[in-house]
This record gives sequence, C-alpha cells and structure tokens, in this order.
Amino acid sequence: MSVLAQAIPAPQTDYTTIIPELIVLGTGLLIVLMLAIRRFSNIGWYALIAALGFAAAGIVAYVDLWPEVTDGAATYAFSGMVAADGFSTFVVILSCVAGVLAVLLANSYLKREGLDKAEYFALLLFSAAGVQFMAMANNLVMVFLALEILSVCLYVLSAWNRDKFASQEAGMKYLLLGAYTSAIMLFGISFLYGGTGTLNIAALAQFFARNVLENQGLVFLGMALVVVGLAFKIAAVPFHMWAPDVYQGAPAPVVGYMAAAAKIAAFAALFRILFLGLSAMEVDWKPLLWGLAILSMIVGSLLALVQSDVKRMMAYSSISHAGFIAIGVAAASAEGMSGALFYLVTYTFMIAGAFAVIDCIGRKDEQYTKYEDYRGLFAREPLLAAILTFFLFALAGIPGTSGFVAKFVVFEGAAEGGQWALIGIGTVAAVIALFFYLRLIVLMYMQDSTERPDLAETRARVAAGPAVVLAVTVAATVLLGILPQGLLDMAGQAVFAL
Amino acid sequence: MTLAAASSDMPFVTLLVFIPIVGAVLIGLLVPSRRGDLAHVLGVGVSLLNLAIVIWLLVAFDADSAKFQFVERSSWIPELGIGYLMGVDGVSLFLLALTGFLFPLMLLGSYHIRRRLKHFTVLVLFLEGVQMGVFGATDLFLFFIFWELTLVPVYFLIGYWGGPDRIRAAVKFFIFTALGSAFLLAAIVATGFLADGPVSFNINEIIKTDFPLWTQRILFWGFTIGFLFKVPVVPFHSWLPDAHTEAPTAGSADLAGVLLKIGVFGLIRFSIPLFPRAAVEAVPILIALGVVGIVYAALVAMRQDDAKRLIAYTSISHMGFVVMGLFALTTTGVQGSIFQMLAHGLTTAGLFFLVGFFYDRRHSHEIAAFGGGVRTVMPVYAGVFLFMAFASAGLPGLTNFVGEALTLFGTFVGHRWFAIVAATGVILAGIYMLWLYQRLFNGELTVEENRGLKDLNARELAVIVPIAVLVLALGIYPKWVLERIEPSVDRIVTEVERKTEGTDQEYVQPEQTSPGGIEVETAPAPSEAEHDEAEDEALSGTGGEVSP
Amino acid sequence: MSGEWILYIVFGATALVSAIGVVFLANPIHSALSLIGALASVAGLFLAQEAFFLSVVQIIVYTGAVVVLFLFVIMLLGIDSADPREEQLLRRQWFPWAFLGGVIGVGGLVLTITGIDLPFGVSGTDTADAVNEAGGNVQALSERLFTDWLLPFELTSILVVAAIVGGVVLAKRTKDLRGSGMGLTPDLAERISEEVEADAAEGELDPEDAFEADDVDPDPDSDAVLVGETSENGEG
Amino acid sequence: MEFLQTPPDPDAYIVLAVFLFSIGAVGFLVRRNAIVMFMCIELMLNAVNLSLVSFGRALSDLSGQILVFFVLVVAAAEVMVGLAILVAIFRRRARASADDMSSLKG
Amino acid sequence: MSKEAAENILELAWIVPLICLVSAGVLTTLGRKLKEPWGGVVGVGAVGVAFLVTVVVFAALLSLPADQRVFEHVLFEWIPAGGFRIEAGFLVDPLSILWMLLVTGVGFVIHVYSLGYIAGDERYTTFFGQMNLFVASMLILVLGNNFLVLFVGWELVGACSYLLIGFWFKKIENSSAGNKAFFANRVGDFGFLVGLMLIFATVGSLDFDTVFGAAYASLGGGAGVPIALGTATAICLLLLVGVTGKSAQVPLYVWLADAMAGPTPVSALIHAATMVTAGVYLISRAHPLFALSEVSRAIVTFVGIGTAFYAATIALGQYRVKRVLAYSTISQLGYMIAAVGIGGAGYAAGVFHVISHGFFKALLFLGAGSLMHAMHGEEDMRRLGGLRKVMPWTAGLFLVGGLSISGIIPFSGFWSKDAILGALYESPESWGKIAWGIGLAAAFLTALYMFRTYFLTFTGDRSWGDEAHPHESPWVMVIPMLVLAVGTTLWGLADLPGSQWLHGFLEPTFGVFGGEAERWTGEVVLLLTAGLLVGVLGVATAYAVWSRATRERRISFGERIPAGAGMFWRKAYDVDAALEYGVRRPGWELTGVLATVDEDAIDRTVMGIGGGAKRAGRQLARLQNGSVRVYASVFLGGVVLIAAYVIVRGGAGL
Repeated sequence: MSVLAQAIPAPQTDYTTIIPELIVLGTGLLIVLMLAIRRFSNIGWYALIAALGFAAAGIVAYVDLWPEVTDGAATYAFSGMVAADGFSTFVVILSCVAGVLAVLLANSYLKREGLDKAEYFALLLFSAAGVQFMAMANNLVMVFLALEILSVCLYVLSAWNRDKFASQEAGMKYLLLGAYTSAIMLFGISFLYGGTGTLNIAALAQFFARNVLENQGLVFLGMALVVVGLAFKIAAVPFHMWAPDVYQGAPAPVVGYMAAAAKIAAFAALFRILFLGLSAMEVDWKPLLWGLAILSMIVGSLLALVQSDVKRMMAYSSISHAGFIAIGVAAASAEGMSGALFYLVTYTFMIAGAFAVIDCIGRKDEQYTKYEDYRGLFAREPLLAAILTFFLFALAGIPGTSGFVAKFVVFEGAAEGGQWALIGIGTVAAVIALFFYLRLIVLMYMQDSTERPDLAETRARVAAGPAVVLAVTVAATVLLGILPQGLLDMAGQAVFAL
Repeated sequence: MTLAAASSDMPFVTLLVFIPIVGAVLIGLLVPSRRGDLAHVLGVGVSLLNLAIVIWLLVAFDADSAKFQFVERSSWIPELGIGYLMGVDGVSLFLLALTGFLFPLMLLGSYHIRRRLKHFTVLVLFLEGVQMGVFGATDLFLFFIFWELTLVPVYFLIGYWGGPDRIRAAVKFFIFTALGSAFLLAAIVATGFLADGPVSFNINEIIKTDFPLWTQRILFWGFTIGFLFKVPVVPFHSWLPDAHTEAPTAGSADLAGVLLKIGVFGLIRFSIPLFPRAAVEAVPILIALGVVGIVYAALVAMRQDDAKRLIAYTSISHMGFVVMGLFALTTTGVQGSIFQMLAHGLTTAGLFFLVGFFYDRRHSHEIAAFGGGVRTVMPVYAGVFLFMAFASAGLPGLTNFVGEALTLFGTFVGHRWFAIVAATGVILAGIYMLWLYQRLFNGELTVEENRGLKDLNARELAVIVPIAVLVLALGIYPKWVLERIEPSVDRIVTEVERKTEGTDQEYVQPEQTSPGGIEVETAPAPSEAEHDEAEDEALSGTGGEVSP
Repeated sequence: MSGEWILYIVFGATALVSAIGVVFLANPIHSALSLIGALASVAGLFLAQEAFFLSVVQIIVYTGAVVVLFLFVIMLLGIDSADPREEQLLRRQWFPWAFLGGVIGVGGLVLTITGIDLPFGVSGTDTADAVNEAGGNVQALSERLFTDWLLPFELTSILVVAAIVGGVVLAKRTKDLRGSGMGLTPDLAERISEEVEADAAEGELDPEDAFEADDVDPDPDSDAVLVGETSENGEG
Repeated sequence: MEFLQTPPDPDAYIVLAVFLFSIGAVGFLVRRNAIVMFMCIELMLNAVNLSLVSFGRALSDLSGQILVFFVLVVAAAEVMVGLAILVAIFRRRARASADDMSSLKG
Repeated sequence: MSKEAAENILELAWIVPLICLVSAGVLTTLGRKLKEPWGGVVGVGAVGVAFLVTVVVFAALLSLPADQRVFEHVLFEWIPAGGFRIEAGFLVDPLSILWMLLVTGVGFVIHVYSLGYIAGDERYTTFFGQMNLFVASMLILVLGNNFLVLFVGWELVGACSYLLIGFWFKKIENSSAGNKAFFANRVGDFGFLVGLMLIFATVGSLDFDTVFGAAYASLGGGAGVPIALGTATAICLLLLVGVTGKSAQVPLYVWLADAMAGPTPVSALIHAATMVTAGVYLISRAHPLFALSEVSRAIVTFVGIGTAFYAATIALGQYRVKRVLAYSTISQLGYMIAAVGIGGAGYAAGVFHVISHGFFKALLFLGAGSLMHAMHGEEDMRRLGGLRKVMPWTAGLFLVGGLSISGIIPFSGFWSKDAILGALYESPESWGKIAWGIGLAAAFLTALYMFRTYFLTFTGDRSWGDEAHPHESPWVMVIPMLVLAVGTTLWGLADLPGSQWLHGFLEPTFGVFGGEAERWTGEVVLLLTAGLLVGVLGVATAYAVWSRATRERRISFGERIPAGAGMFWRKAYDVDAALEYGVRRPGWELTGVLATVDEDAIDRTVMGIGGGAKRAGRQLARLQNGSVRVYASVFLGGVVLIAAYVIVRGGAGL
C-alpha cells in the first residue's frame, strides 16, 4: 500500500476555543482580499470593517467564552497548543478593546498624513491575533510564533510613514533588535526543550512535579533567555534601549497601540510560562523579575526627567510603568497577577488617550512633538490641554484616576507577597514620575507662547475618530478610578482559575 | 434637641464634600469663562451654603460623646477592603468648621483676580470639597485620596495665579508634599495589609490590632514622616515660605488656614491611635522637633524682608507649638494643640488677608514697599493689623494665648525643659510681630506712592471683621469649643495610655485633683466598654457586607 | 571512526570557518557567499543527525531562497563594493572579539568537564524504529506536523501574509503608483518629489533617479554627523 | 580514541551550536552594514536549528525538527520585512549601514 | 447695710472693669468720628462711674465683719481642658479693693487732667479709649481669682503701656520706646508663665485657694498637696522675674526711663501709680508661697532695696525732670518690693507706701506735665529755673509732692516710708537690719535728688530764653494736682503707728502672716526720728548746693566729678549701650546666620536631590546615542549578566 493510503489520524480541532482569534484573522484576510480586488478611495470603509471585526471578536469572547471559562479549570485544545482559561479570555477582550481604539485613532491619522493604505488595518488585526494567541499559547512554539506575528506587524507599522526618515529608522531599529532577541529567545526555548524534553507549558509543570533535576543549569539558562526575550518586548531595562527611538519615530497611533499591545502579550506569556510552567523554580525567577522591575522603574523615571520630546518622555514613562506591572508579576501570586492585569487595562486606556492628544497636537507630519511646542498650550487649546493634563495626572497616579488604583492594587499584590522593598522603590519612582509629568504641565499652563507665533496660527483639529477615543479613554480612566470594583472582580476571576 | 435628633443620621460630611465639588463642576461647565464675575458670585454662594451646613453640623453635634457621629458607611471596593467611611468627632469637628468658615472669605477676598476668574473659583471650590473630605474620612484609603487631591488645586493656584517666581514655588510645593505622600502610601498599604483579619482600611478595625513593636515603629514613622512634610516641621519646611510668598491671597489664606492642619490632623487621627507604643517611644524626638521649630522659625522670621514670607515663618513657629502639644500626649496638651490649630488658622489667615489687601493696592508685599508711616494714611487698616498682630503674638484675651497656654501647660507636666524653651517662643513672637508692625506702620510716611492709598473698603472689612470677631470671641469664651473637643481627645489619650501601660515609659500624667470635683473619666467603665465594642462593630462595616 | 564523527568534524569545521567568514569579509557579496557555505554545512550536520528532510529543506529554502534574496538586494541597492569605513571599523573594535574568545573558552571548558546531561528517562515516542515504521523521516514528520502541530502550521501562513503585505506596502516604488491613481493623492506625489530635491540639495542623491546612482562617493564630512562611533556626537 | 567509535553524543552538537550562535551574536555587534547584520541573525537562527535538531535526536522526539520548520518561516518573514524597509530607506539615503540611522537619540 | 445686701453688691464688682472695657471698645472703634470734647467726656465719665461703684463696693466690704471680708464669685468656666480647669471669676478682698480704689481714683484724677493735656491732638478719642482699656486691664489684674486671670491682666496692661508709650507714633523713637517696654515686659512675663507652669505641675490647679491651700499644708496643717521647699523657691524666684519685668526692678528696669516718651498723663497713671505696682500686688497676693521659702524672701528684699539705692544714684545725675521722676519711681518701687519681701508687717507697710506713692508721684508727674505744657515740651532743668514766680500753684504743689517723697513729717510719704523701714528693722530675719541701713541711705539720696530738681527748676534765676513765655496751667490741670496734694497729706493718717488701721483692714487677706500692729514704743519713736532726720539732712544739702544757684553754678555740681564718669553717670551707667552690644547686635547676627542657613543649606540640600536625579538622567541619556549596535551591546550585556546569575544559582553544570 502506498504511503499515501495510510490514514493520517485526524487532528484534534476544537475551534470553539479560538473563535475570537478566527474572527480577527478572518477580518484581516477579508481586508487584504478586498484591497487586492478593488481599492475603495476612502479608507474609512476598511476602518469600519476592522472595528466591526474587533468588536465582534470582543463580544463573542465576553458573551460566549467568559462565562464558561471562569468557572472550571483551563480547557486545552489543538493537542495542548492552546489553553482557553479565564486569563486568556481576559487578555483577548482587552486586545480587542485596544484594537478598536487603535483603528479609531489611525483612521484620521492616515488620511491627514496622506498614507491612506488600508493594509494598516489588516496588519493591526493580525497583530491583535498575535497578542491573543500569545495569551492562549500553552506551547513554547506557539508563544514564539504569536510573538513573531505581533512583532512583524509592529515592525511594519512602525515604519509605516514612508515620508519620514524617522519612522523608517524606527522600524529598522525595532526589526534588527527584535530579530536579534527572537533568536536569543529561540535559543532559550531550545535549551528548555533540551532540559525538560517537552515544549508544552502544562507538561513542563508536570515534569517538575515528577522529578527533580540535580543539575538544572540547562533549564535555568533556557528560562533566563526566554525571560530576556519577553523583557525585550515589555521594554524592561536593560533591554529597553529600542523603545525611546521607536516611540519617537513611529507614528503616534501606532505607538499608542504598540505600547499597550506589546506589554499585554509579553506579560501574559511571561505569567503563563513562569507562574504556570516553571512554578517549581519560583525561587529562581522571582529575583530576575525583581531586578527587572526595580531597574525599569528607577532608570525609566530618571531618563524621563531629562527628555525634550514628549513622545520620547512617554516612552520612558512606559518603561517605568512596565516596571510597576512587573512588581505585580514578581509577587508570583494570584493577587499580584490580578493587580498586573488591572494595571494593564488602565494603562491601555491611559496610553491610548495620551497618544490621541499628542497626535492631535502634533498636527500634520507630527511636527509639534517637542516640549517647546507645548508652551502655553492651555491658552491656545484649553480642552486638549485639560485632557492631556488629566492623562498625565492619571499616569502619575494621582488619586481619583485609575492610575492611582492600579498602582495601589499592584502595591497590595506586592504587600501580599511581603516584598516591602519593591513598594518602597515603587513609591520613590512614582515621585520622580510626578516630577517629569509636572515639567510638561508647567509648560502648558504657566509659560506663554509669545515668541512662538507659528504655534498659534494652525488650530489642532480633532477628527471624529480621536474624539471618540478621547471620550472613551477619559471616561474609562475616571470610572476605573472611582468605581474599580467591577474590573477588579473580573481580574480576580481571571486569575482565580489558575 | 429635636434638631439634633432629626439630623443625627444626616450625611453631613458627604454633603460638605460634594456640595462644593458639584458646584465647581456646574460652574465650570455652565458659566462661560468670559463671565468670570458671575462665576465668582456663584462660587461665594456655594461656599456660603457650605458654611450654613457647617453651622448646622456644629449645632447638631452632641457635645459630650467621644465617638464618631454622623457616621456614613457603604462598601466601595470590597475586593481591597476599602469602604466609603465618613465620620465626625471632636477632633475633626472644628477643622471642618474652620474650612467652612475660611473658604467664603477666601473667595470674597480674591475679588481683584482678573485672569480666568472662573477657573480660579472652580479650583477653590474643588479644594474646599477635597479638604472637607480629608477631615471627614475615617477610611485610610479614602483619606489618602483626598490628601493627594488637595495637591492639584493648590499647585495650580500657586502656579497660575501666583507671584513672579511662582513656577519654582509651585513645583517645590508639589514635590515636597508628593515625597511625603510617597511615605504615606507605602505605610497605608502596609498597615491595611498587616492588620489582623481580612485586609481592611477602616481605622476602627485597624485600631484593634496590636502590631508587633518593630512593625509598629516602621509604620508609625512611615505615616509620621509623610505628615511632617505637610505640618511642616523644621527640616521639611523649606517649601512653605516660597509657597506663601508666591501664592495669591486666597492661596496663602488656605495654605495657612487649612492645609497645614491636614498634616497634624493625620498625626492625631492615624499616627498616634494606630501605633500607640511607637508613638510614645517617639515622643521625645517629635517634641524636640516641635520646640526647635518654634525657636528656629521665630529667629529666622526676624530677618525676612518680605511681609508674607515673615508671616509664613511665624506660622511654622506656631505649628511647632501644635506639634509639641500634640506629642505631650496629655489631654490638656492635645486639646491645646487642636485649639491652637484653630487659633493659628484664624489669625494667620487674617494676617494674610491683610497683607493681601495691601498687595491689591501696591502689588508688592515687600516690607520696603510699606516703608513705615502707613498708619497715618490707613488708620483702620493699621488698627486691624495691630489687633491681628497682637493675636498672633499670643496676647491673652485672644485665641492664640489659650492655645499656647494649653500646649505649654500640657507639655510642662511631662517634659519640663522642652516647655520652658518653647515658652521663649512667646518672647520671640512678641519681638518679631511688633518689630514688623513698627517697620510697616509707625514713623513718618517714607514711600511716596503710599500717600494716596485709600483705607479698607466695605468688602475688605466684610472679609476681615468676622475673623477678628471670632479671634476675640474664642479668646474670651473658648469653653464652647474646648468642651466639644475634650471627650474625643480624652478617649484617644486614655486609649494610648491603656495600650502603653505595659511599657515603662517615663510618661507622666498629672494627678487629676481638680477641686471642682469633676472626676476626669478614666478608662470607660467595663459595661460601657462592651457597649463600645458593639458600637465599633456596627461602625466598622467590614469589607464584605454591603450596608446602606 | 564512525561515519557520523567524520561528518561532524567536516561539516562542523566548514560551518565555523564560513561563519567567521561571513562576519569578517568586508565585501557584502563575499559575506553572502560564505553564508551559503555555513548553511550548507549545517545542512550536512542535519544529515549526520538523520534529519534528512530538514537538510534538504535547508538547502533549498534557506540557501536557495533567503541568501539569494540577500544577493539580489545587495545588487539592487548597488552596495556590492567594500565600504572603506567597514574595514577600518572592523579592526578597531576589540571588545566583541574578547567576548567571542570568552564564550568559546567557557563553552569548551564546560563541554570537556561535565558535558550537558540530558534529562534521563525522558524520551519522546518517535524513536528510530517508530520513525521507520511510519515510513521514514518525512512521513513521520508530516504525520506529526498535520496532527499535533496543526495550529502553529496555520499560524505561519498568517505570519507570511502579514510579512508580504508589509513588505509590499513599505518597499513598492511610488513612481508608477502616481499614474494609476491607486489612492495616491496629488499632494503626496509632489511632496515626495520635493523630498527628493531636498535630499539632492544635501548632495546625497542624484535628483534624476535614485536607482541609477552609481557608486555614490559621499563626501566624508557630511556623514561625520551620522557615523556613530567615529565622531563624538555631543547631543545627549 | 575509543570515543570516536560511538556516534558523537549531543554535547558536541550543542557546543557547536553555541559557537555558531556567539559568532552570529558578535557579528551583529561588529558589522555596520544592515544586510550583514541580517546574515548574522540568520547564522544565529541556524545555530538554534542545529541545537533543536540535536536535542530532538537525543530525546528521540520529532518536535525539535518541526520547530525548525517554523524557525525557517519566521526567518524568511523577518528578512523579507527587513529588506523591504532597507530598500525604502535606501531610496532616500544612499547608505545601508546601521549607524546612519542614529537621528533618533537622547 | 445688711449682709445679703452687701453680698449682692459685691457680686456686681465685675461691672467695674466691664464699664471701662465697654467704653474703651466704643472709643477705639469710633475713633475719629467722635469729635474733640465728647471722646474725653465719655472716657472720663466711664472711669468716674467705675470709681463710684468701687467706693460702693468698698463700703459694702467694710460693712461685713472683719473676718468675712473675702468674697469670691465665679462668673463662668473659662478653659475646661483635661486636668487644666480655669474659671473666670473675681475675688474682692481688702487687698484688691485698695488697689481698685487706687486705680480708679488716681485714674479718674489723671483722666480729668488729660482733658486739658491732650486737647487739640487729632487722636484725642483713641487716647481716652486706650487709657480706659488700660484701667480695665489693671482692674482685671487685681480682681482675678486665679493666677491665669491675673496673668491675662498682667499682659494686657503691658500691651496698653506699649500702645500709650508709642501714642505719638510719628516719631520713631517713641514707637521703639514702646517696643522696648513691651519686649522687657514680655521677658518678665516669660518668667511669670514658667512659674505658673511649675505651680500647675506641682499643685494641679492655678486657683488661689487651691495653691495657697497647698502652701498652708506644707507649712503644717490644712488639706492639699504639700509643696517641696525647692519647688517653692523656684516658683517664687520665677514670679520675681515677672515682678522685675513689670515693676522695673534692677535687671529689667531699662524700659521705664524710655517710657517717658509717652504723654505725661500716661507716665503719671501707668508708669507711676498703677501698672508698675502690679509687681507689689502679685507678691502680696502670693505671700503664702513666699512664706514657704525664706531664701526667696531674702532675695526679693535685697533686689528691692538694692534697686531703691541704685535708682536713686541715677536720678541724682539726670537733667530732664521726667527722667528724674522715672528713676525716682524705680527707687520707690524698690522700697515697696523690699517691704513685701520682708513679710510680716512689711506687707501692710508696702501697701501703705503703694497708695501714698500713688498720690505724691502722680502729683509730681502732673506738676512736671503742667511745667512742660507751659514751656512747650522743654524739660531740661538747665534751661528752666525761677518758675516759682511764674507758676506759683504748680511750684507749690510740686513742693508738697517733693516734701512727701522725701519723707518729711506731715505728709504720707514720711509715714509710709518709715513704716517700711520699721518693718525692715524689726523683722525677725537677720538680714533685716542690713536692708534697713541701705534703705536709710536711699532715703537720704531721695530727698537730695528731689530737692535738687525743685531748686533747679523753680528757684534761682531764670535761664530760659525769652521766646518761651511760661504761664500758669489752666484750672482743669491744677485742680487734679490739688486733689492729689490733699490726698498725699491726709493718707498718712491711715496707718499711724498707734491706730495701724491699714494693718487691721488688711488682716483678712494676710491673716497669720500679717504681723501685729505697731505701738508707740520708744524704739518706734527712735526709728521715726531717724527717718525724719535723714530726710531733713537731704533737703538741707540740696538747699545748700542748688538753692541760689546761678545758671552756671547750677550745672557745675555735675561737672566737678571727672568728665568720663560724669557722662557715664549721667547716661544712667550707659545701660543702653550695654543692651545694644550685649543683646540686640548678637541677636541680629544670629538671626542673620540662621536665615542664610535656612535659605541655602536646607533649601539647597533638598533641591540638590532633584538636581542629582536630573544629572543621573543626563548621564544615562548619553548612552542612548541612537546607534543600533550600541543598543545591541547593552542588550548582550544584560543577557550575559542574567546568564551569569543563572549559572551561579543553578550550580556548576549545564
């Protein structure tokens, strides 16, 4: 009998677990197909489709997956490739939300800059799928692949603005360093594979449960390199060097999305690998995360102090926020992770809102992103200045905003784990953060823009998309600041299942 | 009284907090920014309404109960053990009253502000609401939220409407207090978590935990350093003179009148009751800090050549009395420190308003701008200024004297030499006040521009006269106030004494042989103790259950 | 001497030599060629490890497609000549070499002393005879690929689509786009030409057509600003 | 020399992979030309493939070889996007070295 | 008058200070609006009514039997603060009623006088307002039933003296004189306050009866907590510090001379008759405490008698009439303090002298006032002389005052001063005699400087230029002087050795400590004659030296003493210079240093931290130089770091 005749056993396909991802990918492919057949002149249609795709995926995940997932333990599908549990569904919903915000923001940006190629939305959808798969991945290969999909899309999106050398430079730098790190991470995965014999995260946990290696060098090195790969993605110090240049060069809507999406995916994977897979080695990887958290918070804040470009300052502030989230994960407990999840949600809204404003103020060709361009903004555009001030205070963690509750929850997670040093350093970093946000506020309110006539003549036009984004993000930041109970419950349930 | 009975469950604190905030939001949204004066009038109206409620609260307050009254309890974030708990007791009653009393005057006093009057009013009203919240909150988390929120409006008040070097002053103010609140946040998270039972930030729950000594020390110093930034005590004080010199009149009045009290209030409400043993241990250091503050600030005040900066230093000196009295941990001392806070709030706010009136005319509060002899041109102004100067110097018959006497007598019992050194503050106060008065008002008129100055007009008098009347009234008849403060203070002090009985602190409480036969209530009788526990139980509202 | 050792030594040596060649040869073309050598030798090592399908795929896909793409792009961009600054730079940097020496030293040490001890008792199901029973390396691979590893396999298709779309969007020449009205607004076109003139003004680019520029010899000082190491750029 | 008789155990391959990897990693740091940097990355990825295959063989588990497939695809995708950006950059500046891309700094 | 009638009159005693307070409030608030005469009328009227009510209360008190003449009434509870309970109440007993009579009586006379003196001043009404405020605070001081209320009055009078000294604030010297007075008073008040704190700490209350109860207890008998001797001495000495501040005794007397910068009625009322005697009132009120520690009594006596002698020497060298009178007041106060210091009969003698001094010193000041009024402010004796012919009434009344202060027989000065000297002589303590000797010497000096002043100003040939044309003062100023003159002559009868009425009257207050009345024994007669002899001797030498002095000879006496010493003596031993270099200048340096320290040190360290963070940030930013390869090397460095960590933790092998 020829080889072909032998029946290949049917693959285990349980599509119900990955419906949201399929919807997102489907929409992406649909857009690519439509572009191939007939380009509409106004990319608004594509934006609409993309937004609908995201919304549909989000709603399906919330309505269908969330109830059944949060009660029982994780259900594994595709022969262990994917784990659908409360945690992953939470991240899926969050990525859909981030996706919708990114689409709304991008629409007006692309038209204004004359880059209206709808592939932007397709890539956005693919990257969101990457984030979702990364959260669901129960196999190291899946983590790697999802990370690569996400990264490739982000490389392209960073280099999207062909007319600005800075954007291309940003894309190139991100790609070079990204490829370099993915190679290192892959090397780590090979060591883990070599050391434990399996690539499946759940199996990893069982492996450590069954037998104790007297010589764990190989597994340690593997674990370390994987952590390095993910640390690069969340831009934790010392792997943060790419972030400031890419945040400054890349288009504002992309940065708004990237800052959130990359962190969501990386932290999800980090948590799943370390907390679920290598929980036996907790005593080893906890100091690693401690180091990353402390370095990121302090170095991020210090560098942000001396910046003269707003987007670059935002980059460093996002590095220090990565440090705060890392505190939650470093607590290696359910409370810590639920705190980190809550922080991620609030951070997504805050950074999206902040960059929406920066984009509006930046006007065409993002020419006005220097501190000096923000001089006396309150006199010129009071509403925009007020909204940006609100976001800056939220990022700084002033009470009444979700930023404060996020920091508080993360600190409480750390307190649960007894890490007082982290809380101490965290509060110090928060104070330094206050200082560099204050510098910008001082410029906006207390300086006048008399010697900058060019600032005055063009009024910053806020298009429909960014307006909606601003409304949604401000509302979310205020609501989560005053009544965070709802989201805290969700985050708790998400982590409770593990 | 029927009125008191009817309003025993009135949510006073929530009203006091949210009327100004809602007013601020409404004015902010509805009134166009061109119509600054309309916004200003509405603002005064809202704050007067708030004052009315404060007065109602004062009347409805049951004078001889030591426990929290008008308690409001509802669950807010049960997940983290945080509840929306508000309550008023003897300690916070008169601070709320002071805030309610000062804010309408502040708005009235800042009539001259031209730039963005609407935003100014909105910020001031928001500040009033938040400061009421600080005094009313009995949940650590809620307290911290209001504590931080006070930063933002004051920052903008100083930063936007301030004097020439306002930016540096505003940033310095913000960073100092933020640094303080960094300590505070870390301590609050730790306390909430380390207290026995489920994670909870309700102080009635936490007060039951007897923390181990070392944790108690760390937590105590976490809270205290956070608060000392705000008081300010000498090493942490360098933000105050700048903030005062650059702040607009309303800003300075608020800074002196209410903002400094938040730090001390925190000490009385949280640091001492929650960590009694650490508090008793730290008594010598803190009293020393207070006394150093008194003498040091008084000496430095003499060499200031800006009237506002001088008054700022005097308020540091007065707050030194408050800290000293507080950490004497005797009923007299603590009661004296609360009364001194009230007195200092009135007199220093009055002085700032007065300097503000001159600033409106001459746009400078340098002593050289006065140049002496102003008394000949503005006699009424000089007279009122002299009255306030005497009040600030602690002349008997006016409020400050009662405050200073109580703190001194309270501290002398346990710490003789500290009280004696502090008493020299009385001499220094007399010297710098009258010397300032001579440089401003006596002698011939040297500065030509002052010749044509008009004396105080009706509006300005409407601002300063109520303060003067209160300063005199509280000096002559402080009983009405002291009576209400005493039960709560007594409870705190006896609580601390009971909890630190074990340790042999050199903590001296004078024998209470007051002839009047008024038996000072020692630890509440056992039967009443059970009652207390039940009361606290009902009051605490543990995190989980949602109650009305 | 077992056959595998011979293969290991031969291919191992060529792999190392050509890898060092890739790094050290100044001319990109030579580097690309030595990269082909390295990949081929790795393919050989796969053979030594009985991963026959992989070695063939390695030869066809990697050396065939990827390296050819490199060569094509080198030729396209016309940077096939040695760049004078490259050698000068190569020689001067001592740190990377010290690092490389260290790694090699440590690696060698570790190997000789302890060697990597793999987890005992753990073994997958695909032992040599299971593979033969399934009909050889390729069949076994395909069987596993399309059953257990189906989802990653599908994901790679998404990855490739994303890469292609991205590549097209970024690199497609805009000139012929101008005429086809493919969504290119007039002001975009005119702005690009304006951009080109600006570059020309900087003396970097021949205004007629970016591609025909032959070996453009940029004047050294204009680049001084851009070159990272050689000049100290003060801006912090 | 009896160890030559038995087939080389996985340690040999792994050490070879480490060497290849470090040459690639250091090459990335040394060379200024973007394309050579990509080549170095290819080297690193190949080193990883080698170690995966040898681990797979030692564990007699085919997953290693399957993973190599996926690495190939990823490498291809990366190179594609990288060169696309490079071409786009080159269209504006006639240089391909990494250091010319240092306008974003500070 | 029946018992309860007297009781409810006594209950109204608090109206007296109230009247003055209300009128002070009205006058200061109305200020300029109330035109010239009406302000004065209200002021004088208020004090007059206050005086009448005091007389009624005095009568009511007299109607009570001797031992029940102590009436305490609590108005309201002032400060309820834990262990610190203070009631605002008043205590009417022979001691306080005498002072009330003095304050309101002499006060009324001086108010009438100042109607003339202040006429025409644009702050006419405020002047009377402040004078009334002063009278009210003095009344609070004497009426208080516990130490704190006394302290309130004590500081309020200090404040009023500051206001009134600096009344003509246009001249900076006046206002700095006011400041100087207030600061000196405040230093005294500091001592007083610390004393009160010590009392509260030991006894637990500040009420007179509790504190004195404790004092009696420690003397044996009576309930209450006994006070240790050491504490009692400390309390008394601290009270003494307060007394020296207020009654201008040796260390803190510097302010009284400069206080003459105020209008003369102010000097007369405050700095002669009433405020400065507050110290005497305090010691006599707190006599049980002083009785506890003999050491403190000795110190008080010698401080008093020392000041008496010391001030008399300074008065001798002064050329301005009011400054002579100022130092003479300090000297007479020294006598009173010594009297109440010695205790026993001294208490009554001290009070006796207080009131008689009130009469003749006010008379002398008013005389000096009318003299200056006539000479348009000129008071330097070297430019006066021969005024007897021009101003007969003023001269005559001034002479009466002079005789009385010098202790010449018919006038009260003689009786009261000799009562003090007698008390000093007969006191059981050993050091009594020494004090008596110093007292005698001081009496001689007193007579000497008094009549030097009289002769230089009123007799001899006139040495004022012709632009001044002195005339007799209007009746409104002479009549009060006349009343005072009558007062000083009659008051002597109050405590003749035989009747000792005053001793008896004061007996309820001082009780066992009062000492029994003096009878006409031989020894007493001898003492009296000694006092008289010394006075007459003083007058004679003054007559010899200055009576017929021509203009040159009148100033020659001063010059014969070597110039340096003369100037040093004339400038009151140059205490002001000592103050300038000893206190003010170092204080200025210290505050300067502290201000700069505060400005730089604390500020810079704190802002330094901010700057440090910025510098660190800038250093790190240099690493971020945009080149991918640098980023990659930092990245690789991170990987190596983590790999090293892993290997260290993971044990040797891979």
